[in-house]
Amino acid sequence: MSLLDTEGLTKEFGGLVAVDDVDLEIHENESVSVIGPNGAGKSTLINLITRMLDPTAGDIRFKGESITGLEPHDVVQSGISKSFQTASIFPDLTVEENARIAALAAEHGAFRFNFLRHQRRYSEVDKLTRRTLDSVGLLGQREAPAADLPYGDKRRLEIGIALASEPDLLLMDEPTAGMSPEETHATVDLIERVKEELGLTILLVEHDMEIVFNVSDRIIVLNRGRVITQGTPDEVQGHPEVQEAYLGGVEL
Amino acid sequence: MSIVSQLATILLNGLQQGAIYVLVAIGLSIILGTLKFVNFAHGALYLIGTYLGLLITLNITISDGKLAEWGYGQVGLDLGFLPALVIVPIIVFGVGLLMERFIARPFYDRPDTDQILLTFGLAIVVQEAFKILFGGQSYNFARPAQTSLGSIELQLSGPIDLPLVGTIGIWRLYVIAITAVLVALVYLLIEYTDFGLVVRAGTRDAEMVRLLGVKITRPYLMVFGVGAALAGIAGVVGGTLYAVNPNIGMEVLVPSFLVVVIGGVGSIRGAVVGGILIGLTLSSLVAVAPQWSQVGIYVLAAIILLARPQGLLGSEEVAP
Amino acid sequence: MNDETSEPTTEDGPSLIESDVASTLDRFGSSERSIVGLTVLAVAVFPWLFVRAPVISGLFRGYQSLASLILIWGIFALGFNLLLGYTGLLSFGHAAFWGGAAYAAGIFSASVSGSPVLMVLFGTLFAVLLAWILGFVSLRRGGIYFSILTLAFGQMAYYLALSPLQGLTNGENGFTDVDVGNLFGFLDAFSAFESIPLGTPVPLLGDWLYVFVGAITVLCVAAVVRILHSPYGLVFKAIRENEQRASFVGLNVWRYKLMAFILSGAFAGVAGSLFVVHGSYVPVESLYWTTSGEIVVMTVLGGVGSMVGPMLGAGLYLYVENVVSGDPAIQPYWHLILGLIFVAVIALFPEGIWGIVGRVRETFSAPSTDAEQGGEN
Amino acid sequence: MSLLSLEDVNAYYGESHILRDVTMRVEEGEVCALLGRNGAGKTTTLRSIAGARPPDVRGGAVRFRDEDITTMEPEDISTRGISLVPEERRVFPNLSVEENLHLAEVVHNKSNTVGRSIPQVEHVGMTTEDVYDEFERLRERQTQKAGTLSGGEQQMLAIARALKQNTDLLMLDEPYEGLAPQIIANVEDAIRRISETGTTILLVEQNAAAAIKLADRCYVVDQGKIVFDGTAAELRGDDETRERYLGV
Amino acid sequence: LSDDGGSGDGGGGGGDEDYPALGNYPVEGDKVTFGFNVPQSGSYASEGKDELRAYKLAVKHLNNGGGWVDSWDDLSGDGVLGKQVDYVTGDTGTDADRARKQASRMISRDNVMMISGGSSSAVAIAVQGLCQKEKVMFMACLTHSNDTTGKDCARYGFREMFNAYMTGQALAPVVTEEYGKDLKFYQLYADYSWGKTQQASMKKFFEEEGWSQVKSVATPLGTKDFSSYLSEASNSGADALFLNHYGLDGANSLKGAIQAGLDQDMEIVMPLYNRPMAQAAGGAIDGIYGTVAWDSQIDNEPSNSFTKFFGEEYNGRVPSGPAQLAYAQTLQYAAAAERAETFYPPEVIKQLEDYEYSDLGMEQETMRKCDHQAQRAVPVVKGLPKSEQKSGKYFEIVQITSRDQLGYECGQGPASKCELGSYK
Ligand SMILES: Nc1ncnc2c1ncn2[C@@H]1O[C@H](COP(=O)(O)OP(=O)(O)OP(=O)(O)O)[C@@H](O)[C@H]1O
Ligand SMILES: Nc1ncnc2c1ncn2[C@@H]1O[C@H](COP(=O)(O)OP(=O)(O)OP(=O)(O)O)[C@@H](O)[C@H]1O
Ligand SMILES: [Mg+2]
Ligand SMILES: [Mg+2]
Repeated sequence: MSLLDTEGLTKEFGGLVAVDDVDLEIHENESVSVIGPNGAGKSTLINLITRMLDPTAGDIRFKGESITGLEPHDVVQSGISKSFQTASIFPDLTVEENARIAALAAEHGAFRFNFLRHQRRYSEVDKLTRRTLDSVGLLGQREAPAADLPYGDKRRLEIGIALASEPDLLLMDEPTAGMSPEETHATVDLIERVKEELGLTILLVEHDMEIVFNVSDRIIVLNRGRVITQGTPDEVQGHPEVQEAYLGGVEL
Repeated sequence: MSIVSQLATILLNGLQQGAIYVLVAIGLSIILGTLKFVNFAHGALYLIGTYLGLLITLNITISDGKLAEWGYGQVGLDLGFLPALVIVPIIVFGVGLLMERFIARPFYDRPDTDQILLTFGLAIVVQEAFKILFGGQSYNFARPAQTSLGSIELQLSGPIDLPLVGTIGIWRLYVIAITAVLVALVYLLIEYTDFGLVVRAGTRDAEMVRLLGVKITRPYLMVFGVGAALAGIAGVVGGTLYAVNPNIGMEVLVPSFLVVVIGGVGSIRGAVVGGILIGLTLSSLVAVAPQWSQVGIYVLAAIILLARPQGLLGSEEVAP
Repeated sequence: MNDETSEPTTEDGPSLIESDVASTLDRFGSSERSIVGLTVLAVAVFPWLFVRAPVISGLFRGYQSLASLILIWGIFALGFNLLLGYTGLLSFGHAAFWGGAAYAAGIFSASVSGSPVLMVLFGTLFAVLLAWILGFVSLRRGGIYFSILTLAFGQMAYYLALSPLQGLTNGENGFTDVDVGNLFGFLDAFSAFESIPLGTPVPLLGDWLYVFVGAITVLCVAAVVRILHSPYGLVFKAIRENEQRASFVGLNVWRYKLMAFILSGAFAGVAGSLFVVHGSYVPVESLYWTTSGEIVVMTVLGGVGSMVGPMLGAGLYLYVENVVSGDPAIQPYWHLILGLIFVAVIALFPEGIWGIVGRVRETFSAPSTDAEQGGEN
Repeated sequence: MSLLSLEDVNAYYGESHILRDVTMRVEEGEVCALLGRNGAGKTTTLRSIAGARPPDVRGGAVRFRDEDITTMEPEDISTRGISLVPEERRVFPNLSVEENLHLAEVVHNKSNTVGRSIPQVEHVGMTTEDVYDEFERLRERQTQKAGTLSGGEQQMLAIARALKQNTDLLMLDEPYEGLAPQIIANVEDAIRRISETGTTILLVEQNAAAAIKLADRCYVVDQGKIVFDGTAAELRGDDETRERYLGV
Repeated sequence: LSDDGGSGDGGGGGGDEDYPALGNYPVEGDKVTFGFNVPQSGSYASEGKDELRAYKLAVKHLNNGGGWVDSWDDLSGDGVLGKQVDYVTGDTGTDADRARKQASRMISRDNVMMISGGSSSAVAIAVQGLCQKEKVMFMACLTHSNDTTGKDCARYGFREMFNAYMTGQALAPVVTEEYGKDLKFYQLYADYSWGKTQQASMKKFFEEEGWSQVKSVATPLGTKDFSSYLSEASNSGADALFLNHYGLDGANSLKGAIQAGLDQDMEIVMPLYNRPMAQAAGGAIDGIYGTVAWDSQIDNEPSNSFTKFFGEEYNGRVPSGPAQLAYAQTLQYAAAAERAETFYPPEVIKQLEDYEYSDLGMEQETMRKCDHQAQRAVPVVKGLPKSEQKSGKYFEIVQITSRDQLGYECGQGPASKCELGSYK
């Protein structure tokens, strides 16, 4: 069954139609990539799903339920989480606390009236925290303040936070931007591994074709807000419009 | 009296009361909107402006306060009012420059709360300093009835009879006029010059502006200076309307902040609208429910913020 | 809130949790107990040292009613710090809760019951309500706007009490009809205590009022420590650090902020009510912005983000205001001096007096300070 | 003489020593590439040249046209004809695209009301029109606030802004980041054309292949040290270096 | 929370033992301490400091003779009841909260037997309440609100100053005499108990004189800009405007009225004056009627001598009304203690209640038992033009309305709300 699907999703900014009547369907345990020229509407699409932006028209359904009415934190609660482009973490908290926050939210929901209960009463939160840190390989540095981590590890922690909130669907907007080829590979491996371990569904936005064609089961091509085509990597790559509008004759 | 003339009166009083707040608020607003610096000491600039104006205009007797004990029981230049109106803004402008250089600049990249705390502390220090020097009591800042500006004779105080409104202090009309002119000037400066552009850019990324070859420090100084000068003039103008004492700084600050928030931070037009709204609320409540006139402005603010958190003319984008 | 805090704190959990996580949490637990223990001790010896101890009290030139007042403001500062120190929200309107609770408790004593306990409960309740309303409006805007709005609505409360509501508050003259009854006078269960008037002196502690205030102080400290060790403690810090991210891990940031505001309002309420029990009079100035200013100064001087700092700040401030300022040589200048010190602290030692102490302590004894650290940051 | 030269430059962030005795030359009119992996010190090098602080440069000298600019203020360095396309775009989010571009020339137009020191630059920057021709996308978005531009559009704007400046040395820090493949192609062309007008270019990249396409000469930096110095052709031939320091 | 004398000194040494310990009684050692609680900062600082001078002078005279002490037979000029008089001071900052804190320090640390002070009704009422609770005497200085000896009266508090009610009574005859019969008047009043009662008594007594009220409007405290209120007033068609404002409000409203030219076609009356107000309003008070606590220009023996020796003590300074009150109240307490032959408060109180005296320069007076309000004469004054004002001289005395034209019966007017509370 489909995990996420949008119907006639549209976002206008003043005159500009950034996302134009988009219908997409994402199935469980699928890795889907969205590609397209700059300004095609990819990030806007992501922001619509996370409810950072209100759609002008159309509907977004997650697990069959419409989420267009929800607050961003409710969306996360329902199982969609986003890993930010520039490492967005809690610098003065320790690595462990960074993960713990997300775990807490996952276990306790958006808000709870428990200000007089000791943290130690929530063992499941600790378990989740440790498991996440383990899977992103930061368990070793858990006492260290997040600010002191090197850039690469920060990015990994960032993804860790996203995972600790136990998502079913993980959205990633250019996760490898500004990474060297090595780092990029490391990250891609990480993503693939956690996908296996946690049975995640992934929606990826990326300009690096190498990654896109490696990780995705399916690719959706956006241009000027519209879906011009979608299909397997090979289908898409061959597609003339894609060549002209996006790849600009770049070979892989 | 007819309902029309009553409305006219309310309008006029409202505008005049709003005017003072507008002058203070615009200073606050441009400093907050462009430099992203929260200046709780802005009231102190108003305070300084008032006392300077008082001392330049008149020669006062100090009945209490250290100055008296130190044998300066009689201070003031007694130059008359117009000189004060010219000299004060210049001096306070200078004070503003110093403030930017030595208070604000070191704090630009500190958290907002630190800025607030610092300037709040500064406000207290200034207020107490004045208390110690001039005593806590109020002084009477009286304008001469006439002054001659070159050949023209200016009627500064005393009542005049207006159609509809009836008798009001002529000075109140001047207040409105002065404010209007100043607001226009500042608006042009900020909105229509490279100067404004550079400052707005600098607040988001000063280093990048410098990498583009612009000496950012001077525009910063300017903004702060201009904001201060406005507060200074407001001080002179307001001082002549009300009794003068060390608390007026804080008293004027709170409503002015409301004006800023109601109008929308960084928006000069917003400050004007906010100021007039508050003025009118005050004057019209007096007519219908005097008891609530003080409370009214806060209720107004609450309502507006519930409806439009970013303020009437504020853009979402300015929000922190 | 008293009964809630007294719920058992220990837990059979650790077996479930991996050992080292447990150890970190044990550190929390132990620090929690040790902090409360230390507080009890401090509260117990303070009045003696301050008022009666042979030589020392002579130096302090302290007196009983000030001792109680210091604890009362300490509670206020403690709650304020919960907001400023841990959630990073700077309110300039806490006078509304302090004063509001004071009026509520005062009017309650005059019209319903003079039982101190009930007065405190009622006052606190009122403060919580007020905090909920003001928070709802002020928290629409973050950062500086929050400070400005709280300042404004604080002033609104003042003008309300001054004029439109003077039928209740007795306006400018302050509420004079306060009528504080006997401690526990209201509970049959405690009928044995029925006859304990608040004035009677108790050796060492001075008087029952102090015992009463002291007990509540300890409860408040315990409550704050617990809050900091509860999920809220972490969430507050997270919000302070990176609000947007906090909401994108699925936390309802706005409601947590509101809770932080209400909680700190509640402590202000407790303190405000005690202030009336202490003085059996409500000055209208208790709603004026200067009161909000004072609590800000106390907390920041003492050192935000720690348990001891704010209380220390409160103590020092009141001491200067009531004892030091009595000296005619200092009297005209003390406000100015305090202002200068405040500015200096902000500019040079943002971590406040206690922060400086902490630094010194760390340089001498590196690791041993854990226990308190747990509670402090 | 070379246009820009670094001699034994040592740069620090606080106490951490980042650049160690970096020595390099950039000749008039050439395209010079500076390569290295994450955290190697590329950005630090550019910031040290541009006078941005941190890092603070202790020891060593940066010379531009034989003038020592090591300790100069960024604005003075900029007006001497060095411009930078920084990492992470750094466009002004609260200004419109137009205003962002206008800022690039504020310092040059005589009637401006801001502090300015007189520029001494040979190569005059593009006009706004030229820039819009380079990036059609930007023309469409002229009045939009830069903060709301898409990632790629912001990158274009950052480059465009630098192209508009009158500059003799154009430094680009990972200019392709977040750009779609066919835009990358455009940017490459643009860089070529600019260098043909005689403007000197210093290009920072992580992707060796991309850099080698344009560069005449290459430097490779690793852990703050220059570990390779030679022509693009030489680097292309030197698989060992590429393996070790660029991970490709 | 009485720390009954710091609990270290319970029942110990010195003093007469014929009475049980109460409040700070018995007095320890050979000194008796008074507490002087006056504004030394804030808007009334100048007034407060003048009071302080008077207090210090009073203490000096009590210990070494001089001034009125020599002419009062009750007083020895060698301390009180054989104990030298010592004093502590506090700064109220005209802030009821601060005032109380200071007072409670004086009581529980410095063991004062009597506190005197005031300068605003809020402060006086707050401190008086505390004193009642702590069983320490309070000799009110400047406080004009009816409540001080009405709703908030206290067994331990005594007021020499007259109140709002009496002001109306004193003014009405004089003002109506001056401006003629059956005028229409418009009132603005500060919206709190003092303003209200002031406004009420003006209405009562001016209407008795045949004037009629057009309208009476409350202005919230701390109003800075009265222009809106004033334009309402000026358009109301009234012939007279009563500004029932005090202190800063008074200065602002009066100034506003003059600037708007209201004085040109309306008669303005300012019920209660004080010096800071006159200074703040400057020339605006010219020719405007009001009342004051006391003025150095009052010409009778006690007044003249007070002006004289105050001036001698403080190089030529002219004492203000509050100064005279401060001096008088301190001596009153001392004399009462001497008559009672003990500091035991209930006995001192009994000596003051219904005490008849005539040595304060306010003609024959009675400190009434039922509400502790002095029945006394009230000076009516008129503001001087700026040109004739000089430091210490702002008004001219129009007349001194004697007490038999003033006041109200026990159980009537403000007194009806007064419950004095217990002696012990
Ligand atoms: N708040 C806004 N107001 C106006 N226009 C906007 C706003 N946000 C985005 N846009 C426009 O919508 C279009 C789509 O933006 P979006 O960020 O989705 O592009 P994108 O596909 O992510 O591009 P890139 O690959 O460069 O990140 C862009 O042209 C952008 O300028
Ligand atoms: N502001 C800073 N404070 C402290 N250390 C820093 C700072 N900026 C960079 N560093 C450190 O300096 C070293 C070099 O950083 P630099 O940004 O120059 O690398 P880079 O070559 O630009 O890497 P990238 O390709 O990721 O941009 C890195 O180890 C980095 O951690
Ligand atoms: Mg994007
Ligand atoms: Mg870099």
